[in-house]
Amino acid sequence: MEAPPVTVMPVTGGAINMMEYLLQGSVLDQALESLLHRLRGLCDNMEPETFADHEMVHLLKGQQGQPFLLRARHSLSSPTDPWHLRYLGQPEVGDKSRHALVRNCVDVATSQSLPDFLNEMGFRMDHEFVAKGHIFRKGSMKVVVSKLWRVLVPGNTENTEPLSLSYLVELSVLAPAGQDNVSEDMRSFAEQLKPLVHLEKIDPKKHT
Amino acid sequence: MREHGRGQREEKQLEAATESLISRVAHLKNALQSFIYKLEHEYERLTWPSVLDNFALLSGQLNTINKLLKNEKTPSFRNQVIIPLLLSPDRDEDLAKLTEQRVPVFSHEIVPDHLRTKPDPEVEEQEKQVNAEAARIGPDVAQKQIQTLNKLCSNLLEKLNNPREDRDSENAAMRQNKQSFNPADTNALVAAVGFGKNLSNTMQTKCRPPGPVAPGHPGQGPMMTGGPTLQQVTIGGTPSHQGAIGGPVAPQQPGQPGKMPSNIKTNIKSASASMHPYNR
Amino acid sequence: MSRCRDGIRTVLRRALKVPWRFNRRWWVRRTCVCSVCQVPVLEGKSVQQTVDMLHRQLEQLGAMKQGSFWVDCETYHTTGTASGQPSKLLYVMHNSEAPLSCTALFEGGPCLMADGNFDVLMVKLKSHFQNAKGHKVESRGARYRYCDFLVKLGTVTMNSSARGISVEVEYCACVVPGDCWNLIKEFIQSFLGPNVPELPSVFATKAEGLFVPADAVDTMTQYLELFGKVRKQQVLQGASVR
Amino acid sequence: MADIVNVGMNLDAFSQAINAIQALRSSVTRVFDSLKDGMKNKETLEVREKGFISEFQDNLQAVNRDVNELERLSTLVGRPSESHPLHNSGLLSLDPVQDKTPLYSQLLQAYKWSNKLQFHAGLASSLLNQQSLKRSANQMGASAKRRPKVQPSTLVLPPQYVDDVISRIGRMFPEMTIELFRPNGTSAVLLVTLGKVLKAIVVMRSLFIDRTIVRGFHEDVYSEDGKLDIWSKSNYQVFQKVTDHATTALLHYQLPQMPDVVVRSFMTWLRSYIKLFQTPCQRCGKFLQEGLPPTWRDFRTLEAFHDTCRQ
Repeated sequence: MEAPPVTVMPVTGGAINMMEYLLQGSVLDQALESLLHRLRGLCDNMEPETFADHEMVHLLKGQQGQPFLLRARHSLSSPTDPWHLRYLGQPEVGDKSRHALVRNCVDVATSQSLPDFLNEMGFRMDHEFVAKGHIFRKGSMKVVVSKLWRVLVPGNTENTEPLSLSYLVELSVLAPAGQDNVSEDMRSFAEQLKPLVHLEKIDPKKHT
Repeated sequence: MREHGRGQREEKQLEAATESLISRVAHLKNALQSFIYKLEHEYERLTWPSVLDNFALLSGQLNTINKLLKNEKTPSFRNQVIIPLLLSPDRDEDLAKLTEQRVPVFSHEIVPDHLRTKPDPEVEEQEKQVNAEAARIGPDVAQKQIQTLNKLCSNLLEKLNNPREDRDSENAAMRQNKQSFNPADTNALVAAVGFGKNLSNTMQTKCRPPGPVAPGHPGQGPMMTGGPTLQQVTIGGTPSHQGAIGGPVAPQQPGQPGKMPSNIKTNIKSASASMHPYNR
Repeated sequence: MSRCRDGIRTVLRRALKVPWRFNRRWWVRRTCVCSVCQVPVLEGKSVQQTVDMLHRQLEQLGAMKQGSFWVDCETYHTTGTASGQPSKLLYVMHNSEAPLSCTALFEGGPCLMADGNFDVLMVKLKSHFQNAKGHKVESRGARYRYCDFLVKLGTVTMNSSARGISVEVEYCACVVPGDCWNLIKEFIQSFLGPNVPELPSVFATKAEGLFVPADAVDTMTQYLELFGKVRKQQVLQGASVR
Repeated sequence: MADIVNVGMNLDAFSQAINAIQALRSSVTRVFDSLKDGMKNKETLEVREKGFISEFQDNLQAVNRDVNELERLSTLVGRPSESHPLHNSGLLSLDPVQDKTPLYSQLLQAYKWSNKLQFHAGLASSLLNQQSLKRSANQMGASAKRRPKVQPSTLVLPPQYVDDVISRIGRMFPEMTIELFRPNGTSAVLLVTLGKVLKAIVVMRSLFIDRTIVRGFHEDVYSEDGKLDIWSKSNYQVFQKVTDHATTALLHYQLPQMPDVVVRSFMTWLRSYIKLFQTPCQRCGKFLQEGLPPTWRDFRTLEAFHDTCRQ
């Protein structure tokens, strides 16, 4: 378990050390139906939930040249819903004993003034995209199958084109730091999706 | 004396046969009991193989009993006569104990059921009818009917078996030929959500994953006239998505300049922004 | 290279720890008109004595005490902004009326209502926004109800020394400041005497005018103004609260 | 006393008459029985018809005979005496065991109540017909002049007509939005939003206003299952008070013959709450009294008063 940072301030609400455990993969458009079918069978019985979200990634550049990155997301299908602001920490991929990528994660629900506010804080939008797809849950696990769309004209979420002919598949769990046993569950769940999808621990660094 | 001796020997044989029959039947009973218990109480954990095992055990025991009865040394039970000597409406503790409390009284009511050697008269009548029916049909007709039934059964079996083969072959084909995912797409998508590769308005590395090419960019390749042809070659030649090899990326324009004016502007900006975290 | 280039991945739409469906209107929880003002400490009296006197006045009026309240405000200032940019102050405020939410504001700038995780985010952001610990101001005190009015009488403290008295009057039945301001004024008069505050500038300066519904941010803005005044003020002699 | 003796002398005749009635009943039953059974199965159709008709005639004759007998006996029994105010039921008072069967006293009581009710109903109806516009006005004095009875037909107006009336009223007041719901059958429920001040739920029966409840502008009018919540009261004392006054207004504005006028005048009155928080009391000149703004609106002048400041 990580030692808490030295300068811990009294925090009035929220949990400090939440970690996101993540496995990623993709599925071709023509195999989407089979995957959804399988997920409907495997996951908790809930009404099928779809979403259409617009995500904007904001950067804050400091003097040390260490930009700080925040993600602001909002639903296109229900515009009155709160916005979702997310911070993601550095991923820990090196540890072979873990079956999933692990990283720090802070989720904040905010009012709709978020873009203006981030701008005032000094953040600038770096890129944006639209994600449309399906959400499934199994216990504390969450499976998101989504198609990514490139935004052609900045800010106009109507004018988009698909990024590829595949859907992104992500399996994630949010847990307090140190609960590595969740990655076991995730692995066994990922096994059940083979050979349709191979969910893996992907280090994004490798693809730059 | 000799007569007597033979009678004694027969009696002994009968006794021994009865003893062994009783013990075999007791075994069978125990096996049945335990099986029923399992079915009733452990059905959640009971696997099909273990059910089959139980059946095998039962049939084995039944077989031994049959063998025992057919054995030469076993006197014919059929020739033995049992006569109820005393019927009583009172409870007989010994009897109850012997029968595990199943038959507490040896009375008029139950004796006809327990000592019966023939089926009910109605059942007998029915059996007679069936036998008569069977006799009425000649052996040829019966043979024909048997054949028809066999044919039907084999047809049905074939029909049931075939789809399974089809399905199996289908699955196998899918496993071998049709991939349901594309690893290159996975990488492209992860890179896109991770740091906006191929998405951003400021970064135009425009390198495409080797997978399916997204529609909407017809202006790639031969349509290019003049302009940054060198980059064009790089794009075409780069086998993977590793487009940005070293240094801030120079503006690469896959489409005709007139087609995507917005991209040009942002490209220039990105070229100057050497601070950008995503460009080495 | 940078921490963000390492595998920052898309925001999963709703992380499981955040409520699966946010309450659609959680930040517009109450939309009543409210006025926050500072009450001068009486001549020759301490802060505590003045507060006690106000308590008596309210109780005489027939107001019922209903628990307590607190409002606090943390100050952050930007570090390492690019040269030429003035250092900005970011305030993060909490209110016991909405204990799971927080309000982040720039003075005169945009504001954001967020849930409690925003505090955690500010910890993560400490390399860019530093918490000015000495500037934490809070107001704590009793909460009174009188008919549809809600009165919160608080002692404003900074660095554990009492700096003044805040009075918040809320008229819960009405949402439009322009409608009920005179009514609120008359009510404040009835226990504060003649020194009645003017219409809060939050309402007066609203671009949409006086007749748009008030919201929770308006209350926090007023507290922020009050805290700002208190911060500049000298420590009152012999008025520290123990 | 003479009556009783008289009755006693006719007792024989009574028992005979009762017997005759029984005979008549059975003969009538026979008629219908034979009709029900229809024609008997005889050799030819003619024989069958003949047999049936003769049987039917016989039966009818028997009935005729019994009726004659009964008539004869009824003259013997004589008319019931009319000297007692309660006619024959007066005989109940002769029952010696009063304690066990207090029928007679109960009967008298019932008559008394019935008479009273009729008397009061008559008075009320004449008063109401005279004062049809103002039900709570306290002018007394009965008048013999009667108006034609109000037809209950106004209760069954077509929903389309109700919609029309409501939308016309909605157009009259721009600061008022009226939404019409029909959650159960044809009865309408109106959700009236008045500026940014209040919301009123008005439950209608046809065009009659049945019930109204007023809540704050920012209070929920829908219950958790998404239905219009017509029961729970407002959380705020001001609107509880306004609800009370609105209910009073419902009773005040009454004109059964012209229900649409009633709805219109009620809405006009309700509209005067647009300045609920802005108008000081017309009597004391203050905004607040007991922590409440002037919640009363005069029915005619629509002036604002505190509840305690009106007459």
